[in-house]
Parts: sequence; structure tokens; C-alpha cells
Amino acid sequence: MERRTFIKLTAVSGTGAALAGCGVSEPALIRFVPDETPAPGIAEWKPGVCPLCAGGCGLSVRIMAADVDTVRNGQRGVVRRGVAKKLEGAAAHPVNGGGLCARGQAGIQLTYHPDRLTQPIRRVGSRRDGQFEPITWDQALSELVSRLDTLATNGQVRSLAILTSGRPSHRQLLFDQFAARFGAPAPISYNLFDEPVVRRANDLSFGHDQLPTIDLARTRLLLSFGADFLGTWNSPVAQMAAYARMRRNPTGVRGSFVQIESRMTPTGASADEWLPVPPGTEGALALGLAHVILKEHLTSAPPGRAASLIDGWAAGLPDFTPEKVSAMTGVPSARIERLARALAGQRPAAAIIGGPALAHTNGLAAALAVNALNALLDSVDQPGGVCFTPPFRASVASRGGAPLSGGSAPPIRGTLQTLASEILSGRHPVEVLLVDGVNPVFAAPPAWRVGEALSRVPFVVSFGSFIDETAALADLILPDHTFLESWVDAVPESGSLVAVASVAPPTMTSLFQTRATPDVLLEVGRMLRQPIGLPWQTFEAMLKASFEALGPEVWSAAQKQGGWWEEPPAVPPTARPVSARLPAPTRPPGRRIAVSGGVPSFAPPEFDAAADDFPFHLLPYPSPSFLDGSLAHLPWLQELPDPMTSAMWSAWVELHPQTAERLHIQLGDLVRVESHAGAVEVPAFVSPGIAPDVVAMPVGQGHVTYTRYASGRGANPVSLLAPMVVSGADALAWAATRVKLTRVGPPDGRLVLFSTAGELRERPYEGPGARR
Amino acid sequence: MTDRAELARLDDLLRPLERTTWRFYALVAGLAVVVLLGAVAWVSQMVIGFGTTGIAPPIMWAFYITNFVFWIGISHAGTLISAILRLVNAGWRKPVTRCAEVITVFALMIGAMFPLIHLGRPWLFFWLVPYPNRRLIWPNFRSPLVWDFFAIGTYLAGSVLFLLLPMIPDLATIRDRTTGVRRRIYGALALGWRGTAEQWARLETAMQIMAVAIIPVAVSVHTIVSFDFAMAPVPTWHSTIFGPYFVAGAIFSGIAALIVVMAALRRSLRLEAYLQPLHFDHLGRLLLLMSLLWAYFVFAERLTTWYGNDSAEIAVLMQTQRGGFAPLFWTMIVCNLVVPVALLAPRRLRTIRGCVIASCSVCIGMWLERFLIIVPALGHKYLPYRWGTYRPRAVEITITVATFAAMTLLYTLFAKLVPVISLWEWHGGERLARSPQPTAMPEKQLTDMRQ
Amino acid sequence: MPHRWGMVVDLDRCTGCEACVTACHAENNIPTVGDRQAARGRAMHWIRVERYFEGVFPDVRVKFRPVLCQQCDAAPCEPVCPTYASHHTEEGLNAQVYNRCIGTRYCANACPYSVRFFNFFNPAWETPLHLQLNPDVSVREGGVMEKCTFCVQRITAAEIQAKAERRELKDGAIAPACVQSCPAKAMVFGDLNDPESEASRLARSPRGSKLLGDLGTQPKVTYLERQSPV
Amino acid sequence: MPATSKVRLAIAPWIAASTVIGGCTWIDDRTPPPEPAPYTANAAAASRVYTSAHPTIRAAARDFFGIRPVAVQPFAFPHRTHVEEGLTCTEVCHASASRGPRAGLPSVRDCLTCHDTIAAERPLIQQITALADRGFDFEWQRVYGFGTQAHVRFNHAPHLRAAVGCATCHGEIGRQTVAQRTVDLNMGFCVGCHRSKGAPTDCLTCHF
Repeated sequence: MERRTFIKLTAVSGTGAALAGCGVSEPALIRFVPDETPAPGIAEWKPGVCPLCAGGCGLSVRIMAADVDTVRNGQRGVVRRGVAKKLEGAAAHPVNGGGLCARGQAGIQLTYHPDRLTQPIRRVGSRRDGQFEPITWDQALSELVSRLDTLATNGQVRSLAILTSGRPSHRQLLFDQFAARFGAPAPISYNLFDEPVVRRANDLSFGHDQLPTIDLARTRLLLSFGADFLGTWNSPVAQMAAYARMRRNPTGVRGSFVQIESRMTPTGASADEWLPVPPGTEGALALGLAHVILKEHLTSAPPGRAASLIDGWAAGLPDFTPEKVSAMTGVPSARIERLARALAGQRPAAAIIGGPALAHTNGLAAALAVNALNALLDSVDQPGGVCFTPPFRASVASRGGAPLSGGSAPPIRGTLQTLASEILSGRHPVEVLLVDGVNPVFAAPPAWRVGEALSRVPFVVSFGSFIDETAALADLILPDHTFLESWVDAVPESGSLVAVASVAPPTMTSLFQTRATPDVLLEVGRMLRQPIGLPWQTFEAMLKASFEALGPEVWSAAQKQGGWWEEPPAVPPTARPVSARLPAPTRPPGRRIAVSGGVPSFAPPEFDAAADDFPFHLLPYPSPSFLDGSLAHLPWLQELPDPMTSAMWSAWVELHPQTAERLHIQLGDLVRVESHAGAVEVPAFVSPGIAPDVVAMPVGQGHVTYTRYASGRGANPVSLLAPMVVSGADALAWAATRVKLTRVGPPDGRLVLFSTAGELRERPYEGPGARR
Repeated sequence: MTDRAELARLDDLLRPLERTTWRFYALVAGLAVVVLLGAVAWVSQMVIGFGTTGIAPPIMWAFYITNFVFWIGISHAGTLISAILRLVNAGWRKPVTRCAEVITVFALMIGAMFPLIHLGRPWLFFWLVPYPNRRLIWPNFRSPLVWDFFAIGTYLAGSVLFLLLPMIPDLATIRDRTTGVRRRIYGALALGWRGTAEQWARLETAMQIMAVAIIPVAVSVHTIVSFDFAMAPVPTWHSTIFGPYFVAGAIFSGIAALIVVMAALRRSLRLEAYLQPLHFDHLGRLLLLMSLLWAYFVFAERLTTWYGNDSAEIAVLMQTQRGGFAPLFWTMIVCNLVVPVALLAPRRLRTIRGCVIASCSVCIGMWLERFLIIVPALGHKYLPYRWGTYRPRAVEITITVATFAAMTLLYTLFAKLVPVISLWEWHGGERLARSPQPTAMPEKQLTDMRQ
Repeated sequence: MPHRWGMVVDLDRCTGCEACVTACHAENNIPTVGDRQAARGRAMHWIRVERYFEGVFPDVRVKFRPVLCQQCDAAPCEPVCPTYASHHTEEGLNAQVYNRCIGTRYCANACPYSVRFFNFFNPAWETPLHLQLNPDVSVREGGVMEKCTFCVQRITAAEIQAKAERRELKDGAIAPACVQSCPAKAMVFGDLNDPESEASRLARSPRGSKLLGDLGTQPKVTYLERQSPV
Repeated sequence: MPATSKVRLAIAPWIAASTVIGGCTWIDDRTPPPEPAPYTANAAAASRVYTSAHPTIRAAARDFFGIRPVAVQPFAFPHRTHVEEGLTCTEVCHASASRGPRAGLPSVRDCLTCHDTIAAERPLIQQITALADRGFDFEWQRVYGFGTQAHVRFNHAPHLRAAVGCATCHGEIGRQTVAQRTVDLNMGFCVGCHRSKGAPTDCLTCHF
């Protein structure tokens, strides 16, 4: 039934469960004796950890008493207990320092989601018609265990595959060790907007296989090549906090930054200078800037390894004179020179690269170019420059104290693409697949045929709390506690200048018959015919072991403050290496250069199709509300207006006014976006902030099944992506697809705007773009 | 004049009261159904929620307030016509007055309902009324809505009196002609009228006082209605011209409504002999005058807005003149200016038919005018990010239509129970047919009339 | 001297991330209305981030501006309300008294900032989403107007606490949900009657301006304009 | 015929006008209804919704006229006995009243903190113990308290700190066995007291 209608009905004959403190009498109901006795009306704050992205922000969770519907030995009734009411940023946490993004705050709705799985379910009937039946935990666990036992007895241990989000944490470590001890290949992680290219580049240039942490607070001039660092990229909350300090700098100097991209992100909107360049030419611009600095001898930085990776650096980059770069990028050479001089003149200055700039065939080369530029500006590991969060050494790691993140060397993992192709080709038969916290069926390009591959796997187990496209293919779903109901941890690889590991105990008892996945994993390990002997009874024990190794009282302190971190170094304004006092890179640098051939030098980007039949670049970007779509089921985020378009509950395609005029497309018109890989129909949003030859679509909507709020809503641009690869790093080049547009029809109400008139200008009847 | 003529006229005017055709029942039944539908719509709106209407931010007032202003405007027919004409003692008014006053009363009753209908929680309307309560709170006397409450209350009371006073002798006449229960009812209503010289004298004085008193009330009422808008800092609302502008518009639509009603009565009740082309001609001239006056106000208001070139106000101006509301705006101009002038300025077009067509178009035009004052301005306030538009839904349309049905129904029932043309005032009315003296009329028209 | 609560929004820091919007929903029991109602412009966001484009490609700039109730000293919404549901408190807040509101929606028309929101239906939460509702804040019903309260429940709680501990309220002791959540610390809340409070200090900044100040509504929210690079 | 012509005359133009307006401001805002998820995890939740609406129109009417449901308690708690024993209201049973906004109603656990020893042999107490053993708690009905739509956010603690005795608002419950509503907590009652004590009488003091 349509949501609004039954709300109307309830208004008439509804089930007005009375709010605490109301006089409306309720039919007498059963009340159970509470396990805990929270004082009514008095709030209690407990620490938490936000698991929604890799940022690993610390939370402060507001707990208050409430009457909760529950079932005890078959009887429905209510019980008073403490439940989470609000999530706020933990003030002392080194990553987010009190702030919390919209997504993190909406995370509380994961726990209270009406479509959340309340107990284990097992698929009945065939895959894809997605019918499930509830079962008990005993049944569920014994089924999983028996499957694993069969593998063990048949010596097929390598045909157990595990898919995880791959975010550095003890949870991930547990999966790794489970796989290792069972004899299975290392868990494969997939995340559409993860930045393997940056990690690779940083590894090559600086020996840090991790995302960078920009010391924005002290930067005076920042060059951002496509990195939406105030919105969705890397560790947004940490970067916004630092950005705020940069804007109101203690030294009194207001730092400024230039955003280089082809579609204006919210970050671009906050930039002092917005510099659009054609997709895939960011690297050229970086090298052009380096050229000028080198030619004019504006800096005297020693050429580090980063520089040595760039062809023709020693010769002063002859192929990247301002004129040549201007020809490639369309940026006037005068402007290039001005920027270069500004960079060299205003120290500390830094450059970062991320997002679409890396999602081209030449992404790695571009990243290396930017790294070289930073090296040239002597802004690596310097105040106000590009730094790296020191590693957190988890003593519990199998290879004795290998760091969890930050220059870590996790076991060489396969990729989702190879896994899928191997399953389909039968080269690597996967008998059992465990999926935790990822939805590759939704977020992988169609050419990889992930869905098909998964349905070839005889037994798929999901630990998700919701039925998304991947879980719908599962044979068994073992719903996890939410992060408020269980032990949760995160070891951010970036966002902090000091080593940090967030950890928090459960803030409330679980609402439903769910179980914490790490504990389930440990229990399964014990129940196997040959137990795989993970040394911990519970996940809590594992965390305890890990943190106690840091010192006697660390564990109790960490539980209270929501994590462990070093004291921030008191840095005097004088330039000295921020991470000088930090351990050197964990491996001999460049160890893995050999792994996948040589270092690519900058080449013009390649695209999947020719410009004449597919005239537009497709730019899929992480939705500010849903990231890669994993949060599309939260009503608050669905109704959160998109910052640039004010759209709610919708997907759309952004295009330039001239493009729209040429194709006779107006705001809200239905448009068919077609690539080699597929086609979708979405409403159009005409935006001045995008290049005429680029169309942009937010990723996040277009779920086939993902609860009542996201199912069948909008379209998914990932289904248009061609399987282009970033050369030198086996990562998906998700911005290298070309598309064509055709107008399908008039607005049909799919585009829901909060600014209902779709007004773009503050004075619509004056100035450029006036309607008069 | 002879008794026979007198009696014949009485029979004429009382025929509708004494004889009832099937058409009457059919009409009443039909109208009652429509009114009932309106009631159902309102109840559903209360039970399901106000959201069943098309009203949505930023446009919080639309159809209901449009109807409110429109009906209050219509109500100006009665007082202005009868009161002013009474004071200047224009003889030709006499068959017209009661029709007009009845419109006033009913239009007010209907108009006054809309502020209630448009409430989010109508069952709490009594918080608008000042009365000592245990909450120790009074209404906010700074709010124009509270002013409305008093103004409309006064006006309603006044115009009811104004209608009832001159009805007393007629009720007495009916009492004398009927028997049984009817006789008792009309007798009660006649308040023991015996027609003594003293009573006549008192009635005359009372009418004079009422006539003088009611005019300022009428003017103030619509001024205050206009304050509902003028007091809010909404682009194009916050204007000093609104008071007179609204009053003029009210009289304008009032006259139009009166002409429509008179024509309807004339045909349905066979009153050709009483409501004569002369009356339509006079009212037609009045309508023409008001049309020009209205046009002047509109011109003045829009010119200043355009010349002032305030970005917020310009936005509203553009919306009405060229934007989404342009079709409505130009329809309004045609209905309120082009049609009336075309039909009423040339004398030979100023026939009954011509007047009626013009009046209908004015009624439509004036409704649109109220709509166009309210909606585009609300839809385009200062911050373009929150601009929006409005689309009515079934509930509003049903209730709107129902109120027009209600008006017709009330009028039909009234005409069934009381002669719509004052019996006793006709004495004067007839004199005019005998001597051209009080009104200078061409001989030809007089002769038409006599036939 | 009574407090006079005010806010300062630094547009040089605001990144349009809308953390404040979600924070407001979480704190103040603001319902989600669903796609159909939202399509009719009935979505409720007590605080919103307005976005305006300036210039044409490639020289485009965007202006973000968080707009919430400006808590005007001369508020147009107050005199028009016939029942005092919208009225001025001693601490200078524009109170919206839900139980006194009869739903004339006159205040919403009068408000130049369009920050008042009307409950067109009884708000509803699919269970168990309602477990998140904040017991310190009313759950409004259909037919009443609502708007930003500067998180009066937090103000009251802090004042009661201070009174209980027999101490003065410290500056910065109170943070409405939006201010607390802002990752960029772009918003500052405080007592404008205390010349030393950070809020009043920033409000005196030369960058400061009031939204639609020329209307004479005397807002208590000050916007610090964006700066251009040195 | 005149009748029908009258109808036409009167109504036709208005229908016309309505349709014109309807047509002109028409914007198609239909949203395609989302496909339901193939498996609704939480059938109970899927069908239920929490709303501030009155459950029924009758309930709404009763609330409008201030007719309160008579509280029928699951257990005849003798307030009098306990108060005469020298137990104060906020000691155990309504402890949170002195710390926060809500007084709270005691759970059976609170009863047993004393009664597992005191008077444990009395039949009534044994009833309670039995109830607790079966894992059930009292579903107390509120005697005082305000309607949802009164939007009163009353806070006990400051009143207690201001030495406003419980009896002021709750009557002499200490003399009653089962609590009865003896004081009519209308707004005049509150405002009167606030005025007399010089407490703030601003709407926002209580309503938010």
C-alpha cells in the first residue's frame, strides 16, 4: 500500500500508540520486567563508532528510556529499556572532533528501520524470486557449519570465498584470519568509490599504501584535482573540520583552495577558484604546473622518488609546457603560470587528487604526477601538506603486529572482477560465499556479470540486516546487530595526524533476534568439525587483546572515550615533519612495484566509445546522501535535499544549459541515457555547473530491492559503466564511459525538488541567465 | 391607483409563495445534493487531514481565501445599492432593494464560513472569540483575522436588520392573506405590525438610520478584508492602495451578482413587469462605471510595482503578466474590462441580455482577480529557493462549487417564503411609471415599459 | 538581564553538507513526509541549505546559505496570529505554541523567509522508527504549524541545570542540534545580550549581514559573508 | 425551464472558472509507486505506524471535551500504607522525579527491592512476587499527566527544588490507597501558581 494512504487511514482509525507522558489510554497490554532500569526522561551519553564509511568517526550516542515492543517466550508485550535517540560526533575524537555528517547522523535509522531483518532467514524456491522463510539461529548456524565441513572434508577449502567491505578494522582482520585459518583465499573487498589508485600511487611515490591526510588546517593554498574532500571523498568530516580551521586560520591567514573538475561538486562550490578541465586531463595540468615551477626554479626541493617516477622530469617536463597543456586542458597558459607561481609562492601549499580524476585509464599516472608536484612543493609529511596517518599496530594480527592500516600489507587480495570471471569460467569453483557489508550486484559494472556469477555459487550467505540486490541472491541470511547494538571498531587509515583506533561497546541491547557477525564467525569457527582455533571466545575478547597490548589501562580508557589515539603533537608553526616522530614505512618502499609491471607515464585518457556516436562523458558521482548506494534505504537521507539540485527521493542526470537547449530538454524532462553497456531513463536537471560535453548522474538510487524506501526508485548509473581499467592499477575506471542522450518525454513527477520551482538564481530576473 | 390593480399586483408577487411547481422541488433537490457534496468534502478534509487540499508551501492560502474575499465582495451588492439609493431616494431602486439585501445576507453567511473551512483545526475556531477562559488567554487583537471576525460580525448583524425591517409590513400582508399555521408563523415574524401611521413613521426613521449606519460598516468590512493581505510583508500585498482597491472590486462584483440574480428572478418568477429594462439599464451604467474604476486601480497598482522595480515584486509581476499565471491574468482583464465596456458602453447593446452576459463575465473575472492577488504573490516571496506553484484538488473545487449551489439554494428558498419584491415599497415604484419626473427617461423607453 | 539568544552563520565555512538538516530532524521529531508529499513541496526541513548559482560556465560560483527561523525581533509572523500561537518570549525567541495553533497558516504567509512548516497530515513513523523520537520535544499533530525553536528544549534544560547548580550559564554551554553537528563549525550560538559571548563578538564582524535585513524584521541570525582569497 | 436555466446561469460559470484555474496551474506530479521489496522483513512493523493522531474520532471528541479515561490499575497499590510507613514519594518509587522531568512509575523490581524481605509473606506481596517470577511487570495506568495535544513538557525536578510539594498537584495521595485524580491540572491552575510564585508564565516555559 502506498505509504501516505495508510498514514491517512491511521489518522482515522490508526494504531496511535501513545507517546510516553500522554493521557490517551491504551488497551491494557502485557509488560515484561525490564532487564535494565534506566531512569525515565534522563539522557545518558555513550561512545560509539560510525561504520558507514571508511572515515571511522567517533560517536556520542544519546540513550534514553523507552517502551519497546518485544516478544518473550512467544508473548507480545512491551518492556522498558534504554534506546539510542541521537548520534552526535564525539568531541574529543581526533578524526571528527564533535562534528558528524548527515549520513552518520542518519545511521541511527539502521537500527529502527521497519524493514530490518529480525531473525535468520533461509531462501525457499529458486533464486531471484527472493522468497525467504524465517528459521532459528541453531538451524542457520548448523546449516552453514555443515556446508563448511563438507568443504573441509572434500579438501575444497579454497572454494570458500568471502566478500567484505575491506575497511581496516578488527572485524576485517577477523574475516582475514577466518579465511587464512580455514585455508580459503583472502577475503575480497569491493567498494565502487574506494581509492585503490591513490593507495597504489602513494605506495609507489612515498611508500605509504594508504589514503593521504591533508593537514588542511595549516595549508595556505590547496589544489584539489577532482577530490570532493568536503563531501564524500576520503574522510569528509575530518577534512571539513580542518577546512574550517583553514578558513579561520589561527595565524590569521585565510587559506584558499582551487578545485579542478568538470562537474561542480559541493566542494567546488566552496572553492575560491573553480577550474573546469576536460575529463582525464588533470594529470597533464599537474605536470604543466610542475613544468613552470621547475623552469622558473621556484622551489629548491630535492627530487625525491616521487619525481623519479615521472618520465622527463629531469629534463624539466618538455612535453608539458603551458602552451601544450593549455591545448590539452583548455586552461589559458597564463592561468597555468599564475597558479604555478601561487603554489610555489604561498607555502605551505599542497595538491590532492581523487574521485573522477583517478577513474580514467590514465588515473594512476595523474596521481603520480600530483604526488611529484607535492614532492616538488616539499609538502609531503610537512605541516600544511600531505601527511599519512601513522599505523595502528594490532598485536592480534596473525603476522605478529602487522599494522591494520596505514602502510599495511594486507594479504594480496584478488579483485571482484577476477572472482566473478573465474566463477563464470569455472576456473575457480566457489562452493560457499560469505558476503559482509557489500552489495556488488548493485555497485559493479554489468560487464563483470557479478549477479550471474553469484547465482552460480551453490551456497551464498549474507550477514546483512536488509535485503539488497546481493542478499536477495543469498541462500541464508544471518542478520547482524547494528553498530549500536554490538561491539564496533574502526581503524581509520586517514583523517588523523595521530595514530587512532576507534572502538565502542554496545550502546543498547539488540531489538530483534539478530547476532553480531564477528561473534557468529567465531562460533562457526568453534562448531566446525576441525575447529579453526581462533584464539578468542568473543569479538570483545579479540578487541580487548588487541588494545591491552598497547598498555595496561588503554582498554578501559578506550571503552570510555570510544577509542585509543596518541596525543596530538603540539606543532609549532615552524615547518618540521609532522610524522617525523612516527615509524618509517613498514616495508622497504617499492616492494610491490614489481608486482604489476612498470609505472605508467601520463597518456591521454581512453574512453569506451567514440565521441561521434556517444557524444557525452558520463560522470557518475557518489551521492552526498547515499555514497555508493549503501544508504539509500534511510528515509532521512532519501528526504535530504541534494546540496546542488535540492532533489529528494529521486535520481537525475545533470547537464549543461546549452546541451539541454540543443536537445530541447527542460528541467524534469525524462531523458534516456544510453551507453554501450546499457540505458536508463531519468529526469533531467539543467545545471550551470557542468561542462557542456559532460553529463553527471549520482550513484545511489535505482535499487531493485532495498527496503520500502529505496526499491524501484530512480536509476543506477553503474549499470551504464563500461569495464574500463586504470592502467597500472587493476581498478575500475568508472569515469571513462561515454553516453548519448535522447529526450523521452515531459516531466512525470519523478524528479522531486525541495526547491519546487527549481530556481537556480537568487535574482532570476536580473543578470546572466535572467528569465525576463 | 385602484384596489384591483393593487390586488392584481399582490397576486402577482405572492404567486411563488402560494403555488409550488415541480421545478421548484427539482431545483431544491439538485442544489441540496451539491451542497451536501460540499459538506462531505469538508468533513473528509477534517478527518483525513488538510493535506487533501492542493495547498502546499509556500502558498498557504488559495481557493478558500479566494472564495472568502469573493463572497464578501459579492455581499456589497445589497447595502451599497439599497442604502445609497435609499439615501439619495432614487425612486427606481424600489423593486431592486430587497433582491440586493438578500444577496448581502446570504453572501456574507457563505463568505464567513471560509475562514473556518480553511483552518487546520476548525474545531478550535472559538479561540478567535474573546471570552473569559481558564487558560487566562485572549485572542490577539493585533491580528487582522480577529478584526475580520468583528467586522464581518457587525456587518452581518447590520445587514440582517437592514433586510428584516422593511420586510415587516410585507410579512403582515402575507399574514393577513394566509390561514392556519402559516398565519401564525408569519404573524410571529410580523411582530404585530398593524400599519398604523406611528409604525410607518418609526419604520421610515429606522430605515434612514440603518441606511446611514450600514454604509461605513460596508466600506470598513472590505477594507479590513484587504488588510488581511496588506498587513503581511508579502511582495505586492504590502500596499496602501488595497483598501479602496478591494472596496471598488467588491462593489463591482456585487453589482454584477445583483444583475445576474435579478435576471434569474425575472425569468423564473415572471417578474417582467416589475424588474424592467430600466433597472438593468441603470445597473448596467453603474457596472460600466465600476469596471472603469477597477481598471484604473489595477493599472495604478501594477504601474507602481513595475516602476518601483523591486526585485521581489517584479518576480510576482512577471509571473502574472508573462509566467505561469499569464493566461489567468489576461482572462481576468478580458472579463473585467473588455467585455463590460464592449457590452455596456454602446447604448443599444446595454439590453438585459447584454447586462447579464457582462455581469457573468465580471463575476468570473473578479473571482480570478482575488485568486491572482493571493496565489502568485505567495508563490514568489523573497527567497527564490522556496518559490512554488499551486494546483487545486477535488476538495477545494467541490467546496467552491457547493458554496455557489448553497447561495442559489438559499435564494430559492427565500423567494419561496418571502416576496423578493417589497410589496409596500412598490407604491413609489409605480409612481415612476406614471410621471417621468423623478428620472429623466426618453419617452420611447417609458412606452416600452408600459406595455 | 534576560538572555537574548542569537546565532551567527559563517558562510565562509559552510560547505553545504547538510549535516545540520539531519541533526534537526533527529533532535526535533520532524517527520519525513514521503515522496508524494515531498513532490508537492510539503517536505519539512526547519533548517535548509539554499543554493544559488552565480555566473555562467566556466565562471560559475555557488552560494550556500543555511536558512532557519531567523527569530526576528520584529517578526511578521507574530502580530498576524489570531491566537498568540506565534509569539515573542522574554528571551527573544519566536515561540510556536503547537497546542494554541488553529492552523490559519497566516504566519507562514507573513514569514519572508518561508521557514514555517505546516502539518498537512498527522505525522507518522513506520514502527519501530518511532523509538528514535526525542521525548524532550513534542510530536506535533496534523493541522498545526511548526518551525525552528533554536532547540528550546536544550536551552531550557541548560538553564534548569545551571539554576540547580546555582551558577551562571557559560557561553557556549548551549548548542542547538544544527550548531553542535556542524563538521565545519560554521555556526555559533550564544547570548547577544552578553557582549563578550562569541556569538555577539562575531555578529559585530564587518562581514556580518542580516538576511533580507531591509525588511526591518531585525533577525537574530547573522550571516558572515564569504571572503575572497588574499 | 426557468428553473434549469437558473441553474445554468448560476453554476455553469463557476464550474468553468474552476476548470480554467485547475487547468492552468496543472503540473503532473504523479510519482510511480516503488516496487515492494520481495521480502518484507518485519511484517508487524510493515503494517503498523506510529502517529500522533487520536486512535479514533471518538477518542478525539473525548479529548476535545476533556473527558479522561478512568485509570484502572492492574494492582490496588495502597499509597496510604507506604506513606504512613514513612516512605517518601521520591525515595524509591518515583525516584527520577527529583532528578529529571519524569517521575516514572515503579517497576515490580522496585517493589521487590524492599518486599523480598519486608512483609514477604502477605498474600498481596506474594502475588507480586509471583508476577515478577513469571517475568511480568505492572502496566500502570496514568492518573495525572497531560494529553498529547496539550504539548506540555512538564519537568518535575525544578518544581521539587522550588519546594512545591507533591500534594500541590497530585492531591493528598498519601491519604488514598489507589491514586485518584483529585486536582484538575488545567492551564489556569499552573499559570495561577506560577504567577503567585513569580515563576515565568511564558508559553515556552511549558509548551515546546
